[in-house]
This record gives sequence, C-alpha cells and structure tokens, in this order.
Amino acid sequence: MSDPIINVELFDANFTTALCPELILVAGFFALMIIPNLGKATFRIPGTQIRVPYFLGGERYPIFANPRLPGWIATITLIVAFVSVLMSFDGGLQRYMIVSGSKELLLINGFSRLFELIFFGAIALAAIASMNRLQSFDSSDKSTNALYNNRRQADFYILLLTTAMGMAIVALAQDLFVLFLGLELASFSSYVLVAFHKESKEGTEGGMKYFIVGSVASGIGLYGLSMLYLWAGTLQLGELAVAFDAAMAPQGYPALPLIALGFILVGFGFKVSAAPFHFAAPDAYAGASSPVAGILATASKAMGIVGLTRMLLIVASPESNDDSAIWLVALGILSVVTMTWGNIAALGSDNPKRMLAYSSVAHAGYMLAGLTAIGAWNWDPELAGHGGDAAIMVMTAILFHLVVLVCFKLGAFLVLSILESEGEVSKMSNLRGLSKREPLLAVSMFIFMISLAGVPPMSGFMSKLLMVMGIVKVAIGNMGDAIFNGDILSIGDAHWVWWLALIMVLNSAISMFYYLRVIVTMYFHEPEGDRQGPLPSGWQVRTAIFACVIASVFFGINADGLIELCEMAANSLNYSWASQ
Amino acid sequence: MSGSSSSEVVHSSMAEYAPLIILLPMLAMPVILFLGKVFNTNPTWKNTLKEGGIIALVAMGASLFISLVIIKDYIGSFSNSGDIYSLTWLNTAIWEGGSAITPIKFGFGIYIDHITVMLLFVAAFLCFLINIFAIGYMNTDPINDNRNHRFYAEFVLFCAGMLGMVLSDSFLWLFIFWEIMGLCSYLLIGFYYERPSAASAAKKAFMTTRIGDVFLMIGLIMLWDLFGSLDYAIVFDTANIAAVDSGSLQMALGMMFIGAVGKSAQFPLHVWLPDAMEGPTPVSALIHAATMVNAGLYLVARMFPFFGAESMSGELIDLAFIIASIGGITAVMAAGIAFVQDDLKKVLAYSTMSQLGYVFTGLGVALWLANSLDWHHDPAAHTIVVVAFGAALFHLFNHAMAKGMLFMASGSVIHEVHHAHHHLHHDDHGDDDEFDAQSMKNMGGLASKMPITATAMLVGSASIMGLPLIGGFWSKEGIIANAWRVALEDPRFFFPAACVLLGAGMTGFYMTRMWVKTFAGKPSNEVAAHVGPTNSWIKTPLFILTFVTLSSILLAGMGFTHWAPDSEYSFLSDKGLVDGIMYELGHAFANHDAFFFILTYVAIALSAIIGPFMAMSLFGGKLEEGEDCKAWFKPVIALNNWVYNKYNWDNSGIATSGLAVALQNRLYIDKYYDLAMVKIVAGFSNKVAEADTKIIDGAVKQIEDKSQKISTVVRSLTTGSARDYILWVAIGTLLIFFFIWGVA
Amino acid sequence: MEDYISVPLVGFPIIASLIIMATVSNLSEEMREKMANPIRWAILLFSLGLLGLTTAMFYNFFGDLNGFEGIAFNNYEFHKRYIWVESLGIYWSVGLDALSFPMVWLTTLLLPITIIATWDEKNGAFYHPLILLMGGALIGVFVALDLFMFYVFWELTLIPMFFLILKWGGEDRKYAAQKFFIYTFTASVVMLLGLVTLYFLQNPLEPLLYSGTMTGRTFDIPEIVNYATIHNSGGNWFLGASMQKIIFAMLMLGFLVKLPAVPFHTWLPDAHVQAPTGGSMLLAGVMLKMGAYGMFRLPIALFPHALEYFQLVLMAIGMVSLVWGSIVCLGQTNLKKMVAYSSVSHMGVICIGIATMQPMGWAAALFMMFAHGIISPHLFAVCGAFKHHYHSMEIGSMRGMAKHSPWLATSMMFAWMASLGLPLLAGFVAELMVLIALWHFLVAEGWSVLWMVGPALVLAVTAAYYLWSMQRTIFEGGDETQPPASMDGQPIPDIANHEKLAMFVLAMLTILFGVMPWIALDMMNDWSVQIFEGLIMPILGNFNGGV
Amino acid sequence: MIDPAWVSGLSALLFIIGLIGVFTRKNAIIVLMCIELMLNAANMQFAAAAVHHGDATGWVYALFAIAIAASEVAIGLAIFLAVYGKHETITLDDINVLSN
Repeated sequence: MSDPIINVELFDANFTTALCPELILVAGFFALMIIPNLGKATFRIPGTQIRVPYFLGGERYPIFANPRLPGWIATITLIVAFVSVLMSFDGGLQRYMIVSGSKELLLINGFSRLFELIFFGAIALAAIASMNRLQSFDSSDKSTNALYNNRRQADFYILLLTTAMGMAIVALAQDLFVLFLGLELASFSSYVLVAFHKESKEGTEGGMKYFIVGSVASGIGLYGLSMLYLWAGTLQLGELAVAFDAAMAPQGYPALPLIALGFILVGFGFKVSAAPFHFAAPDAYAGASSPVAGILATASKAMGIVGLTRMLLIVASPESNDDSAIWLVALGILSVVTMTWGNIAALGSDNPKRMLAYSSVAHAGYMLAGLTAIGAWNWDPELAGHGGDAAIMVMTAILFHLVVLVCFKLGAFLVLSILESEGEVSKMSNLRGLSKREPLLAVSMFIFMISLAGVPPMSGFMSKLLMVMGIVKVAIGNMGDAIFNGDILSIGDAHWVWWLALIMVLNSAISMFYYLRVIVTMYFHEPEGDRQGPLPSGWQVRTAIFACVIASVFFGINADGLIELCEMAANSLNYSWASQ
Repeated sequence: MSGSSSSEVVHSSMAEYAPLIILLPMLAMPVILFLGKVFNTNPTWKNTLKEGGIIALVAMGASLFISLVIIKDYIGSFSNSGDIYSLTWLNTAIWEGGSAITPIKFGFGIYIDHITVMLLFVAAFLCFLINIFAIGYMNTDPINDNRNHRFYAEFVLFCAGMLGMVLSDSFLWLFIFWEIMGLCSYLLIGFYYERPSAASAAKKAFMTTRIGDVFLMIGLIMLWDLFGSLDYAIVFDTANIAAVDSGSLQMALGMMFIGAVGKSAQFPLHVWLPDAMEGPTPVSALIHAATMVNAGLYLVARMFPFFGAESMSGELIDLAFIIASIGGITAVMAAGIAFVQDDLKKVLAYSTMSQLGYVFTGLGVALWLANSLDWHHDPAAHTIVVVAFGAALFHLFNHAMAKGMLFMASGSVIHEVHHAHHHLHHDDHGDDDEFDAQSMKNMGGLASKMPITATAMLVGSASIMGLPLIGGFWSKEGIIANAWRVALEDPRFFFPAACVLLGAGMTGFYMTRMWVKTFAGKPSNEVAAHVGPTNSWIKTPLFILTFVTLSSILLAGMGFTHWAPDSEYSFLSDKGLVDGIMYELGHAFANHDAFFFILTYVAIALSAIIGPFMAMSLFGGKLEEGEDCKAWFKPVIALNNWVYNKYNWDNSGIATSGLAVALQNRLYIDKYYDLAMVKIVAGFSNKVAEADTKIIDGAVKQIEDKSQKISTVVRSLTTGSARDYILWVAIGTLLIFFFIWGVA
Repeated sequence: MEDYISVPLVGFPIIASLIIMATVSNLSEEMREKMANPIRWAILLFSLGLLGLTTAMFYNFFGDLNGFEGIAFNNYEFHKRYIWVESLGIYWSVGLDALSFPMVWLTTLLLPITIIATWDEKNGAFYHPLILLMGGALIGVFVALDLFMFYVFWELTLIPMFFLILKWGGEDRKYAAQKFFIYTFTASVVMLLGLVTLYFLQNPLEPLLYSGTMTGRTFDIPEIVNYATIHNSGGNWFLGASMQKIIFAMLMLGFLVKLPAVPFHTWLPDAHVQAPTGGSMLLAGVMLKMGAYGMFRLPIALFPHALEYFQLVLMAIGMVSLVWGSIVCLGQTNLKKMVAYSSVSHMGVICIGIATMQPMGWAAALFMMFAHGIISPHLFAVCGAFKHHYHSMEIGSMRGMAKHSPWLATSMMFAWMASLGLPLLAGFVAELMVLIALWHFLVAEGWSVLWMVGPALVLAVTAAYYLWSMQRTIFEGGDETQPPASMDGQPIPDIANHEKLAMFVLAMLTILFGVMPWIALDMMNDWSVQIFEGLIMPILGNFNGGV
Repeated sequence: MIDPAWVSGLSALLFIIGLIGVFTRKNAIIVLMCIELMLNAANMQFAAAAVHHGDATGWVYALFAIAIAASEVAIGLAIFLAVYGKHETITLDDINVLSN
C-alpha cells in the first residue's frame, strides 16, 4: 500500500478508471433497457409522411426479440464488471477516493474491491443460473401471455443489475448515508426479486414478509443514522470515528451514539440475518427462486457484513487500549445466539431451502463471532501482543469465508434451482435419488454440503479454520511469549472470545447432522414418485455449478492465493489496528 | 531379526535336535490337514495312510526316537542339562525411573533336566502309543469317516504342545504350549461337533482351564516382576531367589498353582474333566489321563527350586499346605463320585482326578519338606526330600502309564460294544441314541471275550489301586508315608494325610467295581454277549503298557524315586538292580520305623483288601456258564464270585441316601457353577449390555432426539406471521440496547 | 532422498480413485457392471504395488535403516516437506518413523486383502475405488507431519467410510453412517480447536522454522515437538501446567472417541454392525488405530507432564473400556456387534499400555495396534461371510457350521482364538507385554494391584463370549432347528474362494507375527526406547518410580 | 424558532408509534403506513439535526430519505397487490403458507 490514495472528484480524470466496474454496470443497465426494445419503430414527422426510424419499439428485430437476450446482456455485464474488478488488482491496486468537495463518498481499495468481486461474482452466477428459469416463448408468438413473459426477462435482469449496483455502492461508501442508499437500492431490488415469482403463493408471501421486516429493519437503521447524525453532525465515516473515539471512555458513554449504534446494528443485523432478525429469511428463501435465494444468502449477507464492518470497526472502532469495544458483549451474545439458533432450527427442517436459510443464519453467526473477536483485538496491553495482526487475521477469515460462501452456498442453491425446474422443491424428499438421476449433480451437492459443514479439504473447512484461528489468535494473543517468560496462564487467562471458537466448532459439529441428511437423501433413498431420470435444464446453470464446485475445492486445497488477497483487503481497511 | 541371531549351542549332542521333537509333530499338523482336505476320499489316503494316522505316527515315532536318545544321553551323563538353546523372542524395555532403561528380553530355548526327561518320556511314549491306538480306534468307526485327518492334525498339534511345554526353558513358553494344549483339547473334545453335549463339554473344558490360565498368567507376571525374567536358568538361580521377597514369591507361585489346579482338574476347577469324556476315547486317553493333566503337575514340580532354596526356608510352607490340601480334597471327592458312576469312562475320569490329587498331595508334601528341612546340608534330610519328591513324580509316571492303558482298554471295550450293538441292530442304525456304549450297565462278563483288554484293565486297575508290587503301589505308599511324616511335623497336614489314606481305600473300591462290572459277572444284555475281540492296532499299545506297568518294580528298584527328582543322583550308581529292588521291598514292607510300618499295612489293607472286598461283595459274580477265560482271570473271578455269594448285602439304603444322590450329582458343584454362569455372569452381562444401549448410547440418542425436539420448538417460533417477526426485531433491538448499556 | 510417499502412497490412490469414480458415474448401468471387473483388477494390482512399495521400504530398499530401527525421537525417514499454504505455515510434510510405518504397512496390506475378501461386492465399479480412496486417506493420516495435513486426512477418512456404510451397509445403515460421521466429527472439531490453540501458543517473538508469513507460527509437527521438548525440560511444563492439561485433554478427546474408549464408544457398534464387510475390515483394522496413533504422535510427544498427570484417568478409561467392552460382548446376541465390542475391549488394552508409561507398555500398545489390525479384519471378514451366506447376524441362527461350511467354521475358530489372545498368534504378545508392563508399573509405583483384576477378569470373559458364540455357530446344540430359517431351505454354501484366500492370508500373518513378533516388535520397541530416551526420561527423569 | 430537541422528541415519539404499529396492526397497508411513520421520524430527526448543526447535508439526507420512503411505498404496494392476487387477503396473520 505504498501508493497514496488519489482523490477523485466526480467526473474527474480518474473517474472512469476508478469506477470502471460500476460504470460498466450502469452501461449494462441502459443496454438492458434499450437493446431488447430495438425494433422497427418509426416516427412520422408530423404533417408529413416521412417516417424517421428511431428504433425503440415497434416490431422488434428478431435478434433483439430473443427472450434470452436480457439474460445474456446482464450476465455479460456482470462478468465484464467482475473481470474489470479483477484487472484492477493487476500490478498492485491503485486506491481512489471519490470525493465531493470535502465530503468523501466512495473509497476504492482492496477491501471494497474484494467485496465487489463477491457481489458481482455471486450475482453473475445467479444470472447465468436464472437464464433458463423464467418461462419464455418464441418471439414470434404474439400472444399477450408470451409477450408478457418475455418482457419479464428484462425486468428480472434489470433488478439483478440494480442489486449489484446497490451492493457495489455499499462496498465503496465512505459516508454512512451513501452506504444506506446503496443498501436500500440493493434491498428494494431484492424484495422484488424475491416476490418475482408472483404466480405462486409462496413467492408473493416470501416477498411480502421480506419486504415488511426488511423495511422495518432499515427504518430502524435509518433512524439510528439520524440519531448518529444528530449527535455528530456528520455521517462521514472518518469523522464519525474520530468523534466516537473522543466520546468514549474515559469521559463516559454518551447515550445518543450508543442508541444509534444499537439501531444500526439492527439494520445490518437483518441483512446478515442474525438472530432474532432472521425470521423473514427462511420464508424469503423458500419463496424466492433458488438463484435469488442464493444471492440473499451470499451477496446480500456480505453486504450486511460490509455495513457492520463500517459501523462497528470504523465508527465504533475498538481502539482503547485498556478495554474492548463497547459492543463486544452484545455482538458476542448475538453471534452465539445466531449460530446456535440457526443450527438448531436447521436440524429438523424438512425444506431444503429453509434448511439452507437456517444454515446461512448459522454462518452469519460464525462471521459475527469473528467480528466480535476483532472487537477484542486489544484486550490486554501485555497479553494481546500483536493484536493488530490477529484482527487482520480474523478479518481475513471473514473475507475468505464470504468469498468461498459464494462458491458453496450459492452452488447449493443452484443445484436446488435445477431441481426446481421439474417442480417445487419444498421437501427434503425431493432430493431423493439424485445420485442415481444425476450423479455429477449429486457429487456437486455433496461437495457443497461438506464444504458448508466444514469438512476438509473443502474451502468451507479452510474458512472455518481461518475463523477459528483468527479468534483463537485474538484470544491467545501474546500468551505464548508470556508463558515462556514464566507466567502461569490458563485458558481462563485468554480472552473469553476463545469460548466463541469452542461454541463455533461445536456448532459446526451440530450442523454436520443436517448437511449429512441432504447427502443421505441423495445417496441413500430411491427417487420418489414421478421424479425419475435425468433433470431437464440448460447447460448454463450446470456451468455455474461446475464453476462453484471447482472453486469450492480449489480454495480448500490451494487457499494460499485467496488468503493473501483477503489479507491484503483486510489490511486495506486501514484503521488503527490494521496499521500496527 | 533378533530371533535367529543369538543361537547358542551348549552341547554338541543329540540334545541339539531337541527342537525337532516339537517341530516334527507341529509341522505334521498342516501337512495332515492339507492332504486330508485334498485327498479326502482317496483310497490310498484312507486305507494305507489311515487318513493321516500314519503320518502322525511317523512324526510321533521320530519324536519318540529323539526323545529316547536324549533321555539315554541324559541318564548316561547328566551332562546335557540346562539350556540347550536360548533364542531371543521378544525384545523390550522397562523404565525404572531416572535416566536408565533396562532392556528386557524374552527368550525361547530348550531346557533339559531330570523333570524334563521324565515328563518327556511319559509324553512322547504315551503319545506314540495312543497314536497307534487311535488308528485302530478312529479309523474303524464309520462316524469318523472322512474327518479323521482333522483328528490326527489336532492330535499331533496337541502332542507338540505337550512336548514343547516339557522341553521349553522358561515359564513363558511353558505357558504358551500350555495354552496350545488347551486349544487342542478344546478342539478334540468338541471333535463330534454335531453333538450338543460335546460342544458344551469342549466349551466347559476350555473355559474352566482358562480361568486357571488367567491366574497362571498373572502368577507368571508376578514372577517376572520379581526376577525380571521367566527363564528357568535365571529364576532357579539361588542367588536370584535369595534376592526376592518370599511373600511376593508365595503369591506368585500360588497364582501359578491355580493354573495348575485348572489344568489338572483339581477341586474346585475339576468340573471339566468328566465332561471332557465327550471326546473320542484316544483323546480321553491322551489328554485327560496321560499328558495334559500332567501339565499342572509338571508346573508344580517345576516350582521345586523355589521351595528348595535355602533363602526361602520355611517361608513357603503355607503354599505347600494348600497344594497338598487341594490334592487331598480332590482325591477323596473324586473317588467318592467315582463310586456311583455307571459310565466306564467317567469312572476313569474321576479316578484320574483322584490320582492327580494324590500327586498334588505328594508334591505339596515334598515341597513342604524341601522348604522346611535343611536338606542342603543334612544328607538324611536330603534323602527324605528327594524321595518324597520322587514318590510324587513316580506316581505321576505310574498313573500316566496305567491310566493311558485303562483309557485305551476302555476305549477298546466301548468300541467293541458299540460294534456289537451296531451289528445286532443293523436295521435301525443311525438311531441308536438310546443305547449307551459307555455304560457299564450294558457290559459284564467281557473277560472271556476280550482277554488282552481285560488283562490290561486288570493290571491298570491294580496299579491305580496300589496293589502291592504293581505300578502305583510304590509311589502311592511313598506319598501316603510322606504325608504322614509331614503331618507329624506340621499338624495341618493331618488333613491331606488322612485324605490320601482314605482315598487309597476308596480307590480300591471303585476300581474293583469298575473291573468287576465290566469284565466279570454275566453279560447284562444281548449286546454285551456279542462283543468280539479287538484289532491289533488297539491291542499293541495295551500290550506294551501292561508290560510297562507290571515292570514298575524294576523302575522302583533302579531308584526312580532318587534319580528322577535329583540330577545329582547318578542312575544305578549306588546299587545294582537286584539290590535296589530288595532295598525298596525292605523299605516298603519292613520299615524300621514302627509308625511307617503300621501305616504301610493300613494303606495296603485299605486299598488292596477292604476296598476291593466291598466292591466285590456288591458287584461280583461269575461269568456266564460256558464262557471260558484266560487262566489268570480265573482266580480273580473266582474270588469275586466267592465274595459276592458270601458277603453280598443290600446297599440300596446307602445307594439312595442323600450322600449318594449328591455324589451322583457331582456334589452339585457343576450345578452351582452353571447357575452362577447363567444367573450371575449372564444376567450381569445382559444388564451391562442393556446399560450400554440404554444409558451410554441412550444419552447419545437423547441428544439426537432432544435436539430434534428443540429444533421443532425453535422453528415453531417462525410462525409465518410477519407481525411476529417484527416483534422479534423489536425484542432483539431491546436486547442489544440492554447489553450495550450493560457494558457501558 | 526421493519422495516415496507423497505421490505413490497418498496422492495417487486418492486421485486415481476419484478419477475412476467420476468416470464411472457417467457410464450407464450396463457399462458399470462391465467395467467393475477391470476396475477391480486394476485396483487390486495397484494396491499390491503399494504393498510392495511399503514392504520394500521395510526391507530397506530405499534407505539405509535397519527396518526403521535407530531413528531418534522426532526424526523421520523419507521426510519431505513442500510448501502448501505459506501464510499460515502449512506444509505438505510427510515422513515415516517406526510409529507410523507399521500402520502404513498395515494399511497397504489390508487394501488388497479387503478387496479380495469383498471381491464380488455389488456395485464394484464404485466400491473398490472407494476402498482405495479410503486407503489413501488413511495412509495420509499416518504419514502427515503437519498438523493441518494430519487433520485434513483425519477428516478425509470419514467420507469414504461414510459412503461405504451408507451405500453398502445393512438395514439400519442410514442411521449408523450418520452417527459415525457426526460423532467422530464432533470430537475431532474439539481436537481441532485444541490444535489451533496450541498453534497460537507458540511464542510469536521467536518464530519457529516453517512459520507462516501471516501468523508467525507453524503447523510443522517435528518443529513443534522439538520446541515442546525444549520447553518441557528442566521441570518446566511446556505452555504451563494448566494450559498443557487443557490442550492435552482436548486432543485426547478426539483420539479417545476415535479409539474408541468407553464411554465414547457407542458409534462403533452401530457403524460396525451396519458397515459392509470391507468397511468393517478397514474400520476396525486401521481406522480405530488412528486414535492410538494420534495419541502417540501429538499429546504424548508434546505433553509428557500432562500424560503423567492424567495417567490415572487414562488408566481408568482403558480399564473401563477393557472390562465394559468385554462384559457387553457377553451380553450380545449379534455376532458382529459382539466382535465390535471386542474391539472396544482391545482398544482398552492399548489405552492401558499407554497409561503404564513404560517402554514395554508403549511397544505393546503399538504391537497391539498392529496385531489387532491383522486380527480384527479377519474377525469381520468372517462376520461378513457369515452374513453373506446365512443372511443373518444373530448368534444361533446358524448352527453346525463345521458341517455345512467347514472353511468358514475353521476360519471363524481361528479368528476367534486369535482374538482371545491365544499364544503364538499375534494378539498374545501384545496382551502379555501390556500386562507385564502394567504389573510392573503398579508394583513400582505403589498403585493398588487391584487394577490387575480388570485384565484378569477380561481374559476369562473374553474366552467366555468367544466360546459361547462358537458353541452356537460352529457346533450344534440347543433347541433351534437347523439349517437356519433364514435360508429358506436353500442349500447351505461354504465361503467362496476369494474369501478363503483373504482369510487364509490373514491367518498366516496372524501366525507369522505371533511366532515371529520381532519382525514388527523390534522397530516398535526401538521407537519406544527412543521416545523414552529422547523425550520422557529427560523430562520426567525425576519420576519417582523404580524399585 | 423551535428548539431542535422538541423536533427530535417528536420524531422519537413518531418512531415508537410506528414501531409499535408495525407489530400490532394486521393490515399490510397499515403496517406500511407505520413503516412510513418510522422513516418520517428519521426524516424529522435529520432535519432537526441539520438545524442543530447548521449543516446542509442533513437536509440532503432528509430529501433522500423521502425518496427512499416513496420508492418503498411503491414497491410495497406492488408486492401487496401481487400478494392479494394470490392470497386474496392482505391481513398479515392470514398469510402464512410459509412457516417453521
């Protein structure tokens, strides 16, 4: 990180370079609006018979009338955006700060870029997987139904792109309100995406519940922001951090920012589906189509983590030397409750999508445990030692987890999405005999499941290991040195977040049960009823699944590169602990 | 590869080939098994090779030959004593704390001394003879068709085990071969696997001896811990013995003795032996008379150096007393049970137990003497100890020979009775369950039909009873005399001494009863009347053993009781044969010590007069009219008839008394053992198994079950109503406030 | 030195079997049936090659050691280290010593035997590759010299075994497979946390060799052991007493569950009863030994003080496993369950051997691992054949086996006798040495000799349940009619030739190692002496034992 | 000029009314209105804070928040319509096909 941050005003020289992926998204967005509408529309100059073609509307050209076209446009857009993010890493990442006057708006650094990778990657995979899902008709079919359905293709992908856009803004935002805007953009899009399947009771109901609870949560969050603003007079992250630090001990704890902190925690807590804010999530996942549920479980969760990171680690940053972050106990309890609740609830769940939803609640708990550990990074001046390293390690673990979560969690949803193409997937028994019907699909699901459970050598294991290592590193800190200098220390002398690690590994053992149930259902039971033979579906979604499988295994076996990337991103958070 | 490297040849003599004695039969086993499997119904295999019998015989013959040469060498020079081979078998190490590790090795080797030599002869000789007998017995019985190779394979392995046990140079290898014998006896008793009774007898035999073996193993471990080795050369070293604590040593030896009790079927681990008669008769002869049961005796005899060590003087007498008492109890108890047995082989089985009891008493007495007397320095004491020990060993020898012969003879009888029955009931063969060829109730008057067998039986019985001048007389008198000798010193010994004296009379009764019921009197049924003579495979060993038993006076005259226990004593060096015999006769019948003089005649009166008289008066009778028998039976049968006619009395009162019923039920010991097994052991184990499923696994299942239930409860909170979800959000918000405020 | 381990012993079996399975899964049913035979042969030949390789290693083909003797503590033969995850200090680090080599050899031995014994297992195109995969994973556990790698392979073994049980198991296989997986997984995640805590307790100020760039600590076992040894010496406790005990306990939990020791054993009977023959053979033969192996490799090597501290506990656990396991055996009516509990009992012997803290006890424990690894597959092969031919596992459902199936009866009797510790068969030496070491320990340390009651009882009880079961299978007896009802009057077959071959080889090996135990025991003894000289004596030298 | 604290207090009141409303009312439209109340409470707070700090950004925040609220209503109503189409009710308690 030797290069300084370049400040970029709006539409400045470096603006397009800095925001290249976002601009690509915008371009894709417009392309999606325009291209499917290109047709032989003409405009008659009033009073004349001259018809000037203006191409938007009319009888559309066959090539643009293809109902699959929007899918391709969105996919290509997302992939290009993804690649452009990836390319920005090439030869050392140049950091940019988009500013407007004295206000910092967006920061482009390793951290935000990595999240963009997660978002774009996940949504691109979902876009690919959705391509054959929505009903489509030959473009020559002129019936209302056909037209209507073909138009919906574009709607769906536009919403995907806006989701991506909103998430990208969240990742980049340096102002809490900008972050909130991005969050809302992504949220609104996802509400609609969840409810997109409006021909079914479940789809609409899921969408509605997700919408209501989500709105309440973001209302609470917004109110929290307003209180924070009332207290500090700014929502700029940097300024807030300074103000917060100054206001905390030893002067005592002012009420306003603490209330605000609580409210904002709720807002983001809903996004990561932390208990008890997770209730709508299972319903939403069950109601939504599988790729959308996959987005909610991965990208949306990552977005929530970005919010939490910004709020907890930057604004309410745990800097004081003699004490831990103010939110430590609250978040610790939240994480334990979340992971345990998620796992226990998933144990008996018979709906695979709800099961995955609860499992994603549990995963949220693991990440919250990681965040809690960061909160404790400097818990004891002597024992914590190089706590900054530990905090970076935990952050690395969280980032790693989010990245690989896209591989296996989304992958699992994509497998379900193939199954959905033959009918509803609301029972575990719908998975029966998958190993006979589609051996490779079953193997993929198997890999996703054991990866979710954290069985080596899958990436899920690596991510859990990193998380445990990070937490333990925080908890143990420099004790090794102290012990060898003669101090008699026990595990009780380590920070209590060590117990979070224990609870976490025990939880992952509990989770084994329901992941195994999926595997058993696929491999043990015979196919049920009329669900026989290979599944119908296009090659696109299979490609996406294949990519997920490869990544799930690859990042487990050869994690080094990704760890370094995540470490770099974690470092680039650039706060007090990271600078040590 | 430590095993083969450190071979060390002590002497260049025939003794070097001693391992072959074990190896030949051991290698014969797979050969027989394999060939038998492959050529199962091949005529050459069946008729010429006797389904492996000949191969076994060759192996046993070779073993016997090498054994005899070694014995000759040994007796000739005594030079080949001690370790012949000493190989390392296991290398390991012990840490005694501190910074040193003691390497430990367990070796294997051949060890030859006087006890080895004697047992070696008994084992090799009897195994060989019984092999001959088995060919005659097994191969003529259609029930064994096509599976005799299994018999011979197990048989030779058994012999290898016995020979190995005798020859090995450490208690460890003694134990190893001991266990191999246990396995073979299990297999052989269960040879007729299709009979439930055989299966359960085999199990019982293995199980009972196993209990003893466990103690033996623990005893050996204790012994190892005292000496750091189990090699005879080390543990018998007087300096080493002097270094150990006598109490611990006594514990160790006591534990080992329990092993011997199991193997030699002494009270209270005797229950297996009578049941073991389920095996084919050669097996009974081999295992349960001639060899295996001697293993226990051998083990106790091997303990002699501990008792004899000066440093232990007077310290181990309690154990000696226990040994003698166990022997005494068994001698009387088994004899009592033998009174009421109708099964020919069962009588012999109890007789075996009883006689082994004698040997144990004799050993106990000898060990007591060795432990108490200053025999290292006092020549008179030395003689007493040696002779006492020698008497026990001599009884072992006599009993083995006689009992082997008796079993073979009984086998011959059973065989022929069975054939006769088969012949008579040709039509309904295959359904002859009702007929018991072993029951003496189905015999009688066979003396005329089977002269050789009857003779052998007569001589054997006489030897066991201790009729003067024949076989067991010499040794039994010695045991009784020495028991009383010790009893005068140590009053506790009145108990075993009284037991063996009483037992002498009882032996006279039941052995006579057996012979008389089988061979004298009238045939009790049609079958017995049609019994024919046996074949020559069976007769040959009977003939040889009859001779050996009869000639035991020669052995006595050669000073068996002196040289057998004492390697210092040079064979035939003191006196000539005739002098020796005269000395022994004088010693036996004209003892200078009045006490022993009287004792001798009391014993003779009990065993040779009162006991047989009682038996004859109850079970006597003459042969069927017109039946002729060999001249030497005539006086016996005549006497028998005379006593019967003159003194017959009604014993039904006694026969139905509680004691008799108890004896018939083996004093209920088996019953209570069974009860203990079924009620306590099986019941307890079922309870434990249940606890394992219900409690330990139940806890796991509870976790599974409860977690599912909790899951249902937790999921039921997701009611489906959006309002509830929002309520939870509100609650969560409050909780977050609570915890943040709580910290702040 | 060339790398003889990574690719041939670990990598190739795993990758080859994965490729085979992936290929086969795309074939039609008929093609799978057709391919089953060539795949079987290929895998058999390959596993024989592995056996050849390890045997050549033993016979010193590649090195200059005398059968793995003379390797100082914490030194390894064929040691190779490749960087894996640099940031965390993870290396692909493999090596062999006399602790791991017998286990590796055993694994390579059992692979072909298992394949032969279950030659005609259904769906062979998957089954046999899965066995090979299992073998590769097991070898990986034993050769790993990196905590991470060790843990990865440790868990990896679960997957093929899970599928073996799930796809080829008995009636209740679904439950058993899941229980097996979850139970052992739960224990091993606790172990993982212990390992991670241990990892971070390394002094970050003086990083060890092979430390990660990000963490400044290493997963390298030899380095950590070396480090621990240094810090354990001089009366100090590596990591301090309290911490050492806690981490010791956490690691031991994982290993004791795998072993398994009472009261953590209940997954084993279920898994065994439901597992297919091949699965049971590998499970009992090698997988259980992972527990004992792990104990030696990690907690014992790292925390001798804690071992001494927990000696009583370990002894008690071993004793309870031994006694409880065998008494439960006596109450079983299911043949395979009985054999499974007998494994629990035997593993108790290992535990006791370790608890004696004597080179003899440790060598005996190692030899027990090895001997049980030969005998228990035999037991399970017999059980499998029994089930296969008589469609029942209940003791008493088939009687007079000696008549109907003499081969199986003979084999069963042999296996049973071997398992009950008959002298001159492999199991005896280990039992004897453990008992001697135990007694010596009790006497020298002044513990009550009543501890000896347990083993004594078990020696008798073991005989009782084996004899009892033999009476009701091999012999005839009792009231039940026979042949068994489950046969529906079908002619009663004897075992097939391939089963005979497998059992025969196992029997011969049982005899070989019973009569000539030194082949394996010498290196094990050498190893225990080395670890005592290199580790235990310097650290616990003031151990107030001795006479 | 009104003290911003009063405005703040009012907004808190509004927020609490909204929050209680969302989980007590059954009709989705009313719940939506309650959500609007909550958002408006935030708006007021932003406005009050902008006055308090004399910072124009607060006004901007408030404006954006209004826009957010508007789009939220639009999306909400659209979803409710779709719900009504399938469930023929918008009473929240009656819409629970998905639960557990």
